[in-house]
Order: sequence, then C-alpha cells, then structure tokens
Amino acid sequence: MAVETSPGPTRRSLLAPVTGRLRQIALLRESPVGMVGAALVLFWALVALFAPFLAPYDPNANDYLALADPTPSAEHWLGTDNQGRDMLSRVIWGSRTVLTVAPIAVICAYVIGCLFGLLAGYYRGWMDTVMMRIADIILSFPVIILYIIIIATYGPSAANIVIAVTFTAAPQIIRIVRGLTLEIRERDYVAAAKMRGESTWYIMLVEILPNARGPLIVDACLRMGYTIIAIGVLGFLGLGLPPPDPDWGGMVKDTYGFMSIWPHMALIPCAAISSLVVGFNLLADGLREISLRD
Amino acid sequence: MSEDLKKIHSYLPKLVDQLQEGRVDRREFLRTSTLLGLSATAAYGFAGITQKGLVAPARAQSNATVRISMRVGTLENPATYSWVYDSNVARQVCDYLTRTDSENITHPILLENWEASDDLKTWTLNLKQGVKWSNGDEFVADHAIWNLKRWADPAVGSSVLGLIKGYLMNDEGTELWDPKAIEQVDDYTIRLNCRSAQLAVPEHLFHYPALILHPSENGVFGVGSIGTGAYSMTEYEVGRKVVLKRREGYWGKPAAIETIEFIDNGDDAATEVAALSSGQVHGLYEGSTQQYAALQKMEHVQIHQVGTAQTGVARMQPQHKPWGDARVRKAMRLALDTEKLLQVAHLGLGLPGEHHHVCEVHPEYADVGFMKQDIEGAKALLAEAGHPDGFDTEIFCKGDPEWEPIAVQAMAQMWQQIGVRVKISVLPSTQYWEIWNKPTAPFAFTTWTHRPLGVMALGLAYRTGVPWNESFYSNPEFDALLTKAEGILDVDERRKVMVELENVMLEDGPACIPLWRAWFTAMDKRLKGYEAHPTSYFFCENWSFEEA
Amino acid sequence: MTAFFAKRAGYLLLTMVVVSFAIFTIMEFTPGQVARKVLGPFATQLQVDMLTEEMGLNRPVVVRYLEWAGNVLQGDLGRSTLYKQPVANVLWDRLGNTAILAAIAFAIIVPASIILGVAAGMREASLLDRTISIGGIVTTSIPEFASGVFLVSIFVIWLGWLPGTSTLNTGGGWPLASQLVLPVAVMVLYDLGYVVRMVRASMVEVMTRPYIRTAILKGLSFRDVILKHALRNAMIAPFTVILLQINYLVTGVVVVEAVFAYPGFGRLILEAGLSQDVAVIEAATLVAVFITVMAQIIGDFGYMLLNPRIRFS
Amino acid sequence: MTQQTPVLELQNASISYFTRAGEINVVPDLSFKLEQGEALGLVGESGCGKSTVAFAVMSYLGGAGRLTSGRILFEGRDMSSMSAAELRQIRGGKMAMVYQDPMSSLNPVMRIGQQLIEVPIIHQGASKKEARIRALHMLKEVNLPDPESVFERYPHQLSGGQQQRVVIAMALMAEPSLLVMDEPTTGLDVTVEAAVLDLVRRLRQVHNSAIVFISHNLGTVVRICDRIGVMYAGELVEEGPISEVFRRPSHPYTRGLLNCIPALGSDKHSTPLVPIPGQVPPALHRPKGCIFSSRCAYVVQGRCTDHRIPMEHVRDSGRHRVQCVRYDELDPYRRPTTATSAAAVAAEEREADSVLEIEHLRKIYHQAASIFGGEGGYDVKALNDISLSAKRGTTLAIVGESGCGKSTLAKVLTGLEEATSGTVRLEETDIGKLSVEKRGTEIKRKLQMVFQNPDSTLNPSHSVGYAISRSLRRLKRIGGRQARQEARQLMETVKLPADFVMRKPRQLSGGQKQRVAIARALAGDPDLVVADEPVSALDVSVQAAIINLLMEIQSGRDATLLFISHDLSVVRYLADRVAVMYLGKVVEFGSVEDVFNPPYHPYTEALLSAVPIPDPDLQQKRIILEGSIPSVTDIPKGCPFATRCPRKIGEICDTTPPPEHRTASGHRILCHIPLDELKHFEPVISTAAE
Repeated sequence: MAVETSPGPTRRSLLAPVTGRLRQIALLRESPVGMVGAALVLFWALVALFAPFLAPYDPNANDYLALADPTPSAEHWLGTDNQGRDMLSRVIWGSRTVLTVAPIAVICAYVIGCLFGLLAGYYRGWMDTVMMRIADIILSFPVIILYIIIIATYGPSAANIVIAVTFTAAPQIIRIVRGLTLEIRERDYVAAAKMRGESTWYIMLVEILPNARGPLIVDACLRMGYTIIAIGVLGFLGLGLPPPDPDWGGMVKDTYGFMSIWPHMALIPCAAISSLVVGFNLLADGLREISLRD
Repeated sequence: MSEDLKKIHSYLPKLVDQLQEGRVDRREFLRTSTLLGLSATAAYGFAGITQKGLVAPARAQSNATVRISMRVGTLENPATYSWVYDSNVARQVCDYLTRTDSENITHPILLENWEASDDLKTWTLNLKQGVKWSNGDEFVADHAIWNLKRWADPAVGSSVLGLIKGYLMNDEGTELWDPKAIEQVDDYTIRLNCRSAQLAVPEHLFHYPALILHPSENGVFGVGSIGTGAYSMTEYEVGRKVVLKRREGYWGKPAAIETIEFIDNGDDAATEVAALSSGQVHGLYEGSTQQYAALQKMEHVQIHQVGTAQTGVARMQPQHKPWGDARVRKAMRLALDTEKLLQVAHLGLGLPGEHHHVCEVHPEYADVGFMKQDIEGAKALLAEAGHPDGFDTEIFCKGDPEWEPIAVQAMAQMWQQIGVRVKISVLPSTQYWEIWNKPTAPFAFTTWTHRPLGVMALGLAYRTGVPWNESFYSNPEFDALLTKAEGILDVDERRKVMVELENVMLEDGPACIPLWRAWFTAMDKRLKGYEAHPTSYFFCENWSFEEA
Repeated sequence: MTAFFAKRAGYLLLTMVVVSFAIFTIMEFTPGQVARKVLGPFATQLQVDMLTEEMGLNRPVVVRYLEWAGNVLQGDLGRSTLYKQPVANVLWDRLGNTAILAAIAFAIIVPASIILGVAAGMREASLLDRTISIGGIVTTSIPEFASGVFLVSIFVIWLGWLPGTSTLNTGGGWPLASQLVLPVAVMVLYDLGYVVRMVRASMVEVMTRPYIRTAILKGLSFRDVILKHALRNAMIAPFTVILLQINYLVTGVVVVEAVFAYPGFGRLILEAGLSQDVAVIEAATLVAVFITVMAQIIGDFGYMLLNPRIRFS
Repeated sequence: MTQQTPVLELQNASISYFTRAGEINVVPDLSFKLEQGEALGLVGESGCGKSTVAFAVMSYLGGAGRLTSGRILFEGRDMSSMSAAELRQIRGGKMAMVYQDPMSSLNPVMRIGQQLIEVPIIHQGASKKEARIRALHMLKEVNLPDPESVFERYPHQLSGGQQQRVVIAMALMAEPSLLVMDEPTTGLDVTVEAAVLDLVRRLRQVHNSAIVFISHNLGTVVRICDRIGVMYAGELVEEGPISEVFRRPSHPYTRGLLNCIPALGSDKHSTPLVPIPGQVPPALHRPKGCIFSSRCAYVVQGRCTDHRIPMEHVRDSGRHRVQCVRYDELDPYRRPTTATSAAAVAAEEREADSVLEIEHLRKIYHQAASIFGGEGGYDVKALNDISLSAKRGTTLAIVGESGCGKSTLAKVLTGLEEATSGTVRLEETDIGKLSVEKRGTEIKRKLQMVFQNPDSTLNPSHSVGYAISRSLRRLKRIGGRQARQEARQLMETVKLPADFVMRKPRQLSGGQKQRVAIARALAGDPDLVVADEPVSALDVSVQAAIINLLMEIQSGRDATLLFISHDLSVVRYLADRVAVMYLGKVVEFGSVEDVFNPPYHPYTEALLSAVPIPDPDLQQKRIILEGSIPSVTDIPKGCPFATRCPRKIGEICDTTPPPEHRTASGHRILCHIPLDELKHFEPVISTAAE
C-alpha cells in the first residue's frame, strides 16, 4: 500500500541513524542549543588538554604570603584556597582529572551496558529475565550505598571511582540497549542476516548495534553529565580523589566552610562543574533534536 | 613557717627557696607545690600573684537557656569515653576527685585535700565531708573506692588504666599490684600505696574518663543519672541533642544558668558557623581553622583562646624499610619549616612544632635549640643513608578535623623538596582508628591531645611496649631516662634529664611535629565565666548569661 | 490481578534477600573489626578480642546472616555500633525527617512538572517550549551541592533571610518551616528539570499522534483538545518516571542533607557507611530497596490502570 | 446540475511548505470545483500532493504548510478569511474528514461513545442524552453489530474494519456537506475494504454530502466516485467523469498509469505491464515546462518544455480537462498485448519436477492467557494441515487476507520458525524442522527471501554493496575482488547503476532498495526465492518494474518463485499456480486459469468480487461478506469460512470439515458444495462489451 505520509517534513522514528561523522557535526550547526553545549564542552576539553601551559602555578604549591588575603588579586586572578594554593591552577588541573575519569567510566559502563543489553535483548527468554533482574536489583540499591561500599571499603582512588560510577551506570545502559535491541531484532535485515548464516555475535555487533547509535550517542552525552556530577558528589562527600590532586568536588568540600567570608573559594569550582555538565546536557539535547530531524 | 611546710611535705621548703632564688619559674612552683599538697591560696601567696581560675565572680541566677554546638556521642559508659566532648556532658552531672584548671594547677574538688609521702609512693586522699549525691546519699569513701577499682579492672576497658598502670597495677596490668594498693582508712579517707614514685597522681585523677559515678548505677550514665554535680541530664538523643537542667541541692555554689543544651551539628564546619551566626547556638565546643575567619567577623561573638600541647605527630615506624635508619628520620624533620606549617595549617594560631614532643607550655620544657629547616642538610643525610634521589612513600591521615589533611599536604610539599614523594591516603576516621597503632601503617599522622606534663606525653607515646606507642619506637636509653625523669621531684635535676630526652628525640626519635595547636572556640559575648581550657573541658557551673 | 501483585511481591522479596546478603558478604571483606568500632580506638586489643568472642563475630558469615535475618523478621534491626543504640530508634526517626522533605518536594514537583511539561509540549519549538526546555536542562545539570552553595551564598550570607542549617530544632529562633525552604528548593531545582523534560517529551510525542488531528478536525477548541484528549495520553508514560522520583527523593538526597546538616535518611546511610556500621547499613538498605521496588510496583500498576490497551488485553 | 454555488472550489490554489531547506512549493496551481452531493476521486502516486490538498481543504496544514496564493472556497466563502472560531464551527460540522489509519485516528484511552458524542454536543448543542441516542443511531447506520456494546468499548477492542466504520460514523454525525476521505480503505483487507466502500456508496445517497475521495488505487475510485482527477508531482494533469477518463485517457501519465496496473482479466503472457521509466522530479527544482516532460514518451522539445502547460478542455467533451498540448495528436488508447496464448504456455509447464513439496504442514503457537501470566492460555493454529507443491521455474502464489497464515508459512520455509508437524521437502531434504541456525550453507543458498518493507530490508548503517558482498561471502564462499566483480554483475541484473554499490540505503528510493534486496537474495543463485509481499509497499509504477524484474529473473535463472500477496490482480498477472488460504488452511489450489475461473471456492469468489477494478466497463458481481474473521482462539470445527460464507448450505458447514474436491487438472477445492454444482457458478467478472 503506497502511502502518503502526513504533511510536512517527515518525522522518522527515533531510531533513524545519524550516519557519517562530518554530516553529524555539520548538522549540529543547525541547533543553537547544541552549539552552545558543544562550545562549553570544547572549552573545558581544551583547558584540560593544555592544563600544563595554562595553569600559572603548581596547583599544590602553598603561597604563604597569600594566606592572609586569599581573595582574587593580581598574582592570583581567581584568588587562593584556604591553604594558599592558586584557585585558577587548581580549577584548570581539576578539569583534567574530571575529563579523564569521567570518559573512562562512561566508556566502561557502555562496554558492559552494550554487551549485556545486546545479549538480553537478542536472546530474550531466561537470559533476559535473569539480566533484567540483576539490573533491577542494582538499580534498586540506593546509589550512595553503592559508592560507599565500593569506595569507603576499598579506599578512595581514581580506579575505584571509575568502578563505582560504572557499576551504577551500567544497569541503566543495559536497559536502554536491551530496549533498542528488542526493537531492531524484529527488522527484516536481521532476518536476512540470519538466513545467510551470520553468527549471532556478528548479528549483534554488526547488524544491530550500529543502528542503535543515534539514541546511544545522545545518552552518552547525558551519561557524561551524570558521571561528572557523580564524581563531584563523591568529592563533596569526602569519597573523592585523595589530596592533594585537585578535583572539583573535593575543592568545594574543603572550602565550603569558608562560605560566609570567602565565598569565591566554593563558588568557583561549583561554577566550573555546573558549566561543564550544562555543556554536555545541551549537547545531548542538540544531538537528539538533530537525530529526530534528518 | 617552714615547719608547717615540712609537715605537708619535706621538699616544700626547698621548693620555696628555689622559687625565691629564681631557679624555678612561678608556674612550675605553683604546679609542683599544689601537687605536694600545699593549698592553692598558700601557693599563690608564695608566688605573689593573684589567683585566677577557681574564684568565680558573683552572678545572679537566671532562667536562661544556653545552647552549645557540640557532637553528642554515646554516653552510657563514662569509664570508656574516647572523646573529651562526651565527658563534657557527664562532667556537669558528676564530679571528679580533683580538677586541673587552665593554669595547670590541680585543685581538690570532691577531696578536702591530699597528702603525699616523701618518696611520693603513698598518697592519702581526704574526702570533702557533707557532699550529697542528687538522690540524697552522702558521698563517702566506699563510692570513690568503687570507682577507683572499676578503672583498674581491665574488663571495663577504661583508658585511666593506661595512666595508673605504672604505679598501681602489676606488670601485666591485669590487676592491682597489691590488694592494699587502694586502701580504705575510714569513711572519708583513702590511701593509695603505689609500686613506684609518681608525682602526677592528683592530675591522673582528673583524666576525663575518671568521673565519680554512683555505684548503684553500675557505671551506666543516662538521663536522670545520680551525680554530685550542679546539673542533671533531662534529655539525651545520640547525634542530636542533650539537655541539662540546674539541680537543687548542689553541694557547691549553685549554677547561674538554668538550662544547658548541647546540639549536634555534625562535623560540618560551615553548619556550626551558620548556627552561631543565626543565633541557633550561643557557642561552640571547639573552633576549627575553617571557622576562625568567620568567627572573627561576628560582632556578637567573643573568641577564647589558650595555648596547648595539642598536636599531630607524623610518626615513622622504624621496623619498616626506609624508616629504620635514624638519618632518614632526622632528614624528614630537617625538611620541615614548622613556622610555615603553623601558618598554613593552623592560621598561625599556636606555636611552631618541636620534634621532641615537649612543648613550651609544659612546666619541665628544656630549650635545646629550635630545629630549623635545612633542605641541603636533609638531602645530605638522605644521600648518606643510601637515598641520593629520595624515595616514594605513603602517609595515612584522617579527613577531619580540617587542619590535619592540610598539615599533611603542606608537609608533603616540603618533603618533596628533599626528594621524598609522599602519597597521601585520607581515611574516614573509623578506618583510621583501626590502623593508627598497627604495623600496617608504617607512616601516619595521628593527633595527640594536651597532657599537663611533657613526660606524660612521652611516656604514653614513645615508651617501649606501651599500648599507645604507635611508632613501635623502642630505645632502652630513652626508657631509662624517662623513668628517671618521672621520679625526680627537683625541677633543676629533672630539666637536665629532659635535655637529654629531647636530644634523643631530635636525633633518633620517630616523630615529626608540625605545630602546637592554640585551642580556641567562640562564645556569645553575653556568656560570662567561661575559661578556655587546654583539654577543652567545660565547667558550666561557673558560667552565667546576661540578657543584653 | 492477583497474579500481577504476586509476581511483583515475589520479585520484591527476592531483591531484598539478594541485596541484604550482598551487603553482608561485602562488609565481611572490609578491614577492621566490629568490636573495635564498639569500644572505640583507644581500647586495648585484649578488650577487643574479648568482645569479639562475646558477640560471636567469628562465626561463619552465613550463620550470622541467618541469625540477623531471623531478628529482622521479628522486627529487631540490631544495634548500631556508631550510634550505640538500637537501629530502630535512629532509622525511623531519620526516615521520618526525610519523608517530610520528600513529601514537600514531591508535592511541588508533580504539579509543576505536569503544568510546565504540558505547556512546553503543547506547541513544540515555541518560545515557551524553548525557555522551559533550556531552563530544565540548566537546573538539572547543576549538581545539588553547587546549587546548595549558590542558594546559601544568596539567601543566607547575602540576604540573611533563611537559616544556613536545618538541624530541625528551633532553638536558634528559626522556625521549622524556614529550615526546610532551602533543602526543598535544592531538591526541586535538581529534579524538576528532569521530570519536566520527560513530561514534555511525552506531550510532544502525543501531539503528533493522528487522534489529536482527529480531535482538532472535529472542531474542538485547542484547550479541549489538550485537556480532553492530549493530557490523559501524555500522562501514561511519565507516570512511572514521576513515581521513580520517590526513590531519588528518599535515598538520593544525601548531598542536600550533607550541605544543610539535615538529620535525614541519606545522611544516616552516609555516616553509617563511612564508619562501616553494618547493622544500620543493612537496615537502611532494606528500607531503601523496599521503597524503590514499591514505587516501581505502584508505577507499573498505575501505568496499567491509565492504559486501557493493557487493562483489557 | 442546477447552478448552485459549488460546495468546494479551488481557484489556482498554491500550497508550499517552509522548511529549513527553504520553501518547497508542493502544489503550484490547482483548480477544481465540487458540486453538492458529487464525489471527486483524487488519485496519484506517493508524493504527488493529494494528501496535502486534502489537508489544505480542511485548512489544517500544520506549522510549516501555507496556502501561498489562490483561494479555497467552501460553500462560496474563502477559507483563508475565516476566523479561528468560524473555522472550528465548520470543521467536524459542515466539513468532516475520514483518515487512513483508523486505529491511530481514535483516542486509545477514551471509549468509542465518548468520542462520538463530542460532535453533536459541539456542533448541534445536543444534550448528552440526545447525543448518545444520535450516536447509537449512527453506529447502526454504519451497520456495526450491537451498537450498545461498541459504544462502551475502547478502540483497541475493535477490528480494523469496525474502527473505520466508527470514524465514518463520527464524520457523518453532524450531517456534513463536504466529506474529505484520505485513503480510507488503504489499511484494510480486500473483503473488509469492499464492505466499507459499499457502505460509503450507500451513505452517499442518504446524506447527499459531497465527497473528496483520495486514494492511490484507481479501482476504489471507480467504485465510489462520479469524477476522477489524476495528480502527478503536485499538478492536476487530467480531470473528468470516470467513464470518459477511463475510455479516452488523454494525458500520457494517465495512460502510463493504466498500463502499469495488472487488470484482473490480464496475465503475464497476454498483456505485459509497461512501467513508466525515470523518477518523479524533486520538488525543489521543478521543470519549466510540462511537469511530466522528463518521463513522457511523446515529449517534444520546445512545445512541451518551454512554458507552463495550461489545462484544456478535451475536444467535444464539456467536463473532461487535460494538461497536455499534444493530447489529441496521440492515437486512441489500447492496452498493449502480446501474441502468445495462455494455453500454449500452460502446456509446457507440466513436465518440470517439483522443487518444493509440503505435506500436512502444521504450526501451532501456545499463547499465554493474558499479560498477567498464569496458567491456561490457548493454542493458535497458524498453519492447519497445509499441502502444496511448487514446480521448478514456475511461480506459486499464496494469496489470502491478513491472519490467514501466509507469513507464518514464509517463516517456516525460511527457518525463522520451526514446523510443529508435517514435512517441507526442498529437493529431497526436509527443512520443516530445521531452524535457520541448523541449516547447512547449501540449503541456505538454495532458499532465500525477499521482504515486504523496503525501508527495513537493508541495514541502514551499511552501504548497499556491503549487503550484497556479505551474501556472496556467506553463501558462495567468495570474497575480495571476485565478490566485488560479481556484486557489480548482480547490480546490473537488477538494473541498478553499478556505482550505487557505495550508496547508503537512505539515499535510495523504495523501488531501488527492493532491487538491492532481490540482488542480495540472488547472490547464491537460489533454486527457490520466497517473496513475502515484495511489491505491496511500492507505488504502482515502481511495482510494475519490480514485477517485470522478478519475471525476468525467474525465467532467466529457471528459479522457482513463491510469491505471497493479498493483491489478486498482481497474483492473476504473474502466478502460474495459486493457493488461496483462509484461517491457516488452503481452501483452493490449482493453476491460475482454474482458480480465477469457475468452479470457485465461495471464499475465492468473494475475494474476486471484492477486488476494486480500474475499468468502469467491466461488470463485477457484488458479494459483501458480513461479520469479521473469527478470532484465532476458537477456530470453527467445521469449514473455517462457515461463519461468513454467503453460499453456506447448512449445518454441515459448521460441524464437519469439508472434503477436498480434485479435478483432472489438479485443481483442488475444500468445500461441502459438490464439484459439479460449483462448476455452474457464473464468472465473477464479465466484460459488458465484446
């Protein structure tokens, strides 16, 4: 039945793939929200990349003279923290910490999420129920308990943070990928692949996964935002990276006590982390808008 | 005049001469004379200064309520209190036999007075008569003895045992060295027969867990507990709040303030500042470096400060690899500029640290010359010890109070200059207290509270085999010198021994001490009669509150 | 219908058993001894060993788990090593406090998210839609502690209208209500944006459906189309999302409680976790899991009620 | 026709969409009139703008669409000048619409009754009670069984046909003077479509409302409308009374369209389909002259391509207009035919051996009671004792309505499902029980499938060449250069330019994608190709090209084609043997001549009578099947068709399963009516003239 679809630009299903890297970025130009997000993320990525050249001081060096008056001054544009360490340098180096730990955690979560999501969605049956049960159980854990159990018991370190964040993010990704797989496996090209004798792993990884790329990229940006918040929260609750390496959440915790007299010490890292997370969320929204449009 | 002095204690006349010849300073004289049984008024008379501390100015009774922000821990078992703030609540309900005030002078409270034998081995404690418990019973020797025996019982697990082990217990510390070690003379007199000489017995009786509890309650403290103090506890909720109400029938001068509340604001510095600034509380138990600047800004608040021997010790366990070599340990000390450390970690409040763990505040402090930072010297020592380009190591420390991790980070920066790269592992306090005195923590930073006597601190931390010797430091020569110093009454003699002790610590000791903390807190200006105490004790019966 | 609840009740039980056993075993591997935590850091090792013996802590983990489970079933949640009192006293009180916060926040979030979500979703890409969406994105991307810091610096330090802390006792002259304002504000700011975007997405999707076109071409006014046709369909999907927020509002607000020193359930878990107070962690987790799964069950049930296609399958 | 004002009049209406890529002028200049009670059919392929016109009439063009110039007059009043309130007043009242997909046009969470009573309440101020009575009356008028129960039900509890009747009832509630119907029966099964079309024709007399009937299927328009308008790429290329346009189609596109449609009477041997070459010009840059010039066989540079072609009246006919300058220079229209006679071909087909033998095939699914789980549940007999065979090099067609089990049969053949019992022998090996994972490469190579929906037949993330080379690698074990070379060859066999290999599916049209799918299936040069409705998702012109391609491939490679479809005209055209399925059973099986002529099985007869034929001169029996297909849960014990069979002879049909009559030429019919009586049925289709 050749069918005339509803008037106006057609709105293809969410699953319409965004193919071709350049095309994607070119399209991004069209959504202002996406552009602002991309700009913020790019800004912090560059700051993290060129941290050694940008930071005026060693982030851990104490400037004893500045102890008397830590507010922003000529030498310290953003002032110093309560230990006389330059805030600007610490924020710059802090961005490097966040922008290495967060992506690794998200990537790990995605590897696990995609793997189990595909298996659950493709095989269905008992494997699906078991995996979904496990995912539900982990999801029903209060997040803070997961963090504490992993970090408070095995010691605060970047590796443990990655494990903690991966452990909490993976179930949600499993659920998304499973949903997408359930929908894609019904497509004719998957049946065609089966009929020419492709192995199940080939079908999952080559036929199904690439078509789930659209929503997964959008979710990845959102996930980055949540992960950065999670790392910040861990830092704020004292479960973050060990001193003296600067990490934004920890910086807020250390200087929160001086809010009433030197608010700049806590406000600066808060502004930094918020701007980066807003960046990722706007980027995600922009990408979603585009993937719906083309 | 000297006869009646001799009656009190044979050494007193010699002490008075040394005071007049200037060979002992006034503070040392006051402390030693009162310990030997001279009354505080007489001691001040000799020293020629007016007496501060005990005499509370006259103040009217008011039905005010004073709220203090302080952690409210678990109070059931006073004998095993680990934290001073727990004892601050019970101290208002029950009394101690003696009390060491902010000037380091020990006064009798539940005792009338005490007498020490010439060889400092026999102490006679005379109880004050006519003191009534809150349930009407009269306070008699049996009650005191019951408490003394309880502290001595290892099953109870009281830290008082650590202090009296040297002179009242047998070698293993499992029971009294002699059944008659704690002897009841009559209803109002108790005699302690010690195994070895000990000058500081009255001070030990004021160790914060040494509260005198009513035997009928079998050592349990709670709402409505029987006590001899000025207040009774009417409300108690762990982690939230404690309410103390003024009690009728207090044997001393009735307290001015009707209700005292301790409110637990958690260990979050900013919360306490906000509570103080918004008037939710009238004062803090203890100020932290984070709060200092904010507290200074508040007009309605007065900052009280006192120099103390409270510190943090970055100690190295010699049985572990790099720390075995005394040169390495000394190099670690030489790397530190304690002036700067005091500035960074504690806003300059207090004194720069001295690595032999004896503070100027201590009466028997001997000046052996301040150990300055010497980077090149430290590097030379390290090269000599086989570490030409330094080494990597790890230090454990607690996350709070705030000044500790800052001090460790600042020291790490300085150690880095001599090539020693220190990884800092901050542990939650419960985890830290699991490992602080275990071999699993070769290099760690532990806080030590104020002790009135230098030798007390050295004895607790560095004597071989003592439970709290966290660095497992064992130096027979050091132990001998220490026991000798504890027994010497003569201040001059003891100072000579102290010089040797301090030099051993500087040369061979396991410790780096960044600073001595000046303890401070902030109270509402309307709260009068509060004295900052080096071990942060509260004596609420001295307080009064004038409505502005 | 009973099969529906039976199955889910089964899942709830299974989840709670698995979770509690998982925690018990993980806590085994953590360093440190329970007895040491009871006696405090300065007790001698001798005393610690005696107490370990007394509490029978050296028996195998399974035996102790069963004993613990037995007690829980009879309502005895065990003793907390941190608070040195029965867990029940601390737990229910703190949960009550958090329930107050959660209830107020939920009462604000639900209507606000529906109104804003529908308003934004009605006319996609309109100015109203743009502002609400971007506003939602920005507020939900600011971490709770950051918005806490911003709000405190404005309302407590600069304007002084509100108390800096919410320890729930009115000693300092600040009425209870004023102590709740900031914590609730932070929770709403953080969570509202997320729920609004869910409702908006569902509304946008519904507005493209053909039955909306039918309603318009039937001559209904735009208001009737929204109220009579769009709203009920748009509410089906977000219903479960809104209910899942209960889980966040009860167990996820530890940061808000830490910032304002609010004696809540989240902070209880944090402090118990940091000091490895197994009894409290176990009890708190069971309660948290129970709340989460119940929210899911109600969510599924509500979803089914709202959607006749499933109700009369 | 008295000179009242026309119900609807479009005067040079120009409609365009404003998208990011700029203004797309979908309908540049459209004018037509519609009198009271008259029905105008608008036909054209997808993308020709017919739906845009429908929504423009209802002035519901969404955000991006707008009437840029010209006027649309409703009962004489210009629609664009109407205020929102006025517009609301006439929509649903004086002017109503019926939509294509009934299921999604009804609010899923509101009861049918609630949605119906809204119309009278708004437009006639009726009270709730009155509205309810009127709604029940209207439900009866669209002959829905048991209106009271339908009133209380939710949309998902009704069948497709019933839902469409509700939508029609909703439209007619306020006695509209104009009814716009946008592909109302496209989503329905043939017999259900026939019943709905019959209903619309009856209602026309009763309600006398003008109808704009939009469809891509010329047959449906012939049944309902008085006049027909043919649209191509936004232009009305020809318009006039049904009889005149069909007898003397003047515009080359109309003629091309007629040549593409397999008329029920014709077959592949006698009247080959002639597809229209080339593609519809993109809307962004339309040609200057005649819109059809790029594909027209009669194009003359200059006259046809210089300037816009005006609409002209066809000579000596008042109401037949055409948009072509050379229309009367073309010779009169006759369907192209070939010389070979059907009989000759039929003869040579007999000797070939049979590639596929299916005996007593059954496939039973177990369905849980409801989503709440629990025991109980019921068995669904998807395939209920099927026996078929397909000869090498021939085309076996499986025809039936939705739910008859034809797709399940495809799944069993291809191994996506396993047979419950019975044998499916493909050249000696029984593949019934062999799921696709268990089949060896040889069997996989032998049997390949072509799917229905072109959009989901190719993996959107990979290039077209990748799909083909992948098949070659897996089925023929060849790779690298040889595979690339063979892939290019396959592209040629399906008539696609070789450089398409690098393209992504997104860059191809529906027809092109289907060609690639065929090339992929041919990679292992299979003996049997199963095609599950390969052309039903395509436009008529593209459909003709694909059918011809399939025929070419089949004869060229001597491959067997198993063609599954619900479209009897296509089946009539290309099949050699036909199996008619109903509720999991083969009710009739035989050569295409036998099946499409008496003796018929009553169901085949009803199917043939329901097929809309785009030829006004043909006489077609009208058999309307009442009731809907019984639910799969309780299949009748006797003949499956008993519940709807117009020729039911009595109790026997309900109780005992019918015997299978078998004629000499292997023609099998499953019916209680004796064979010789079946022989005497008159043919469904008879040509009036000749």
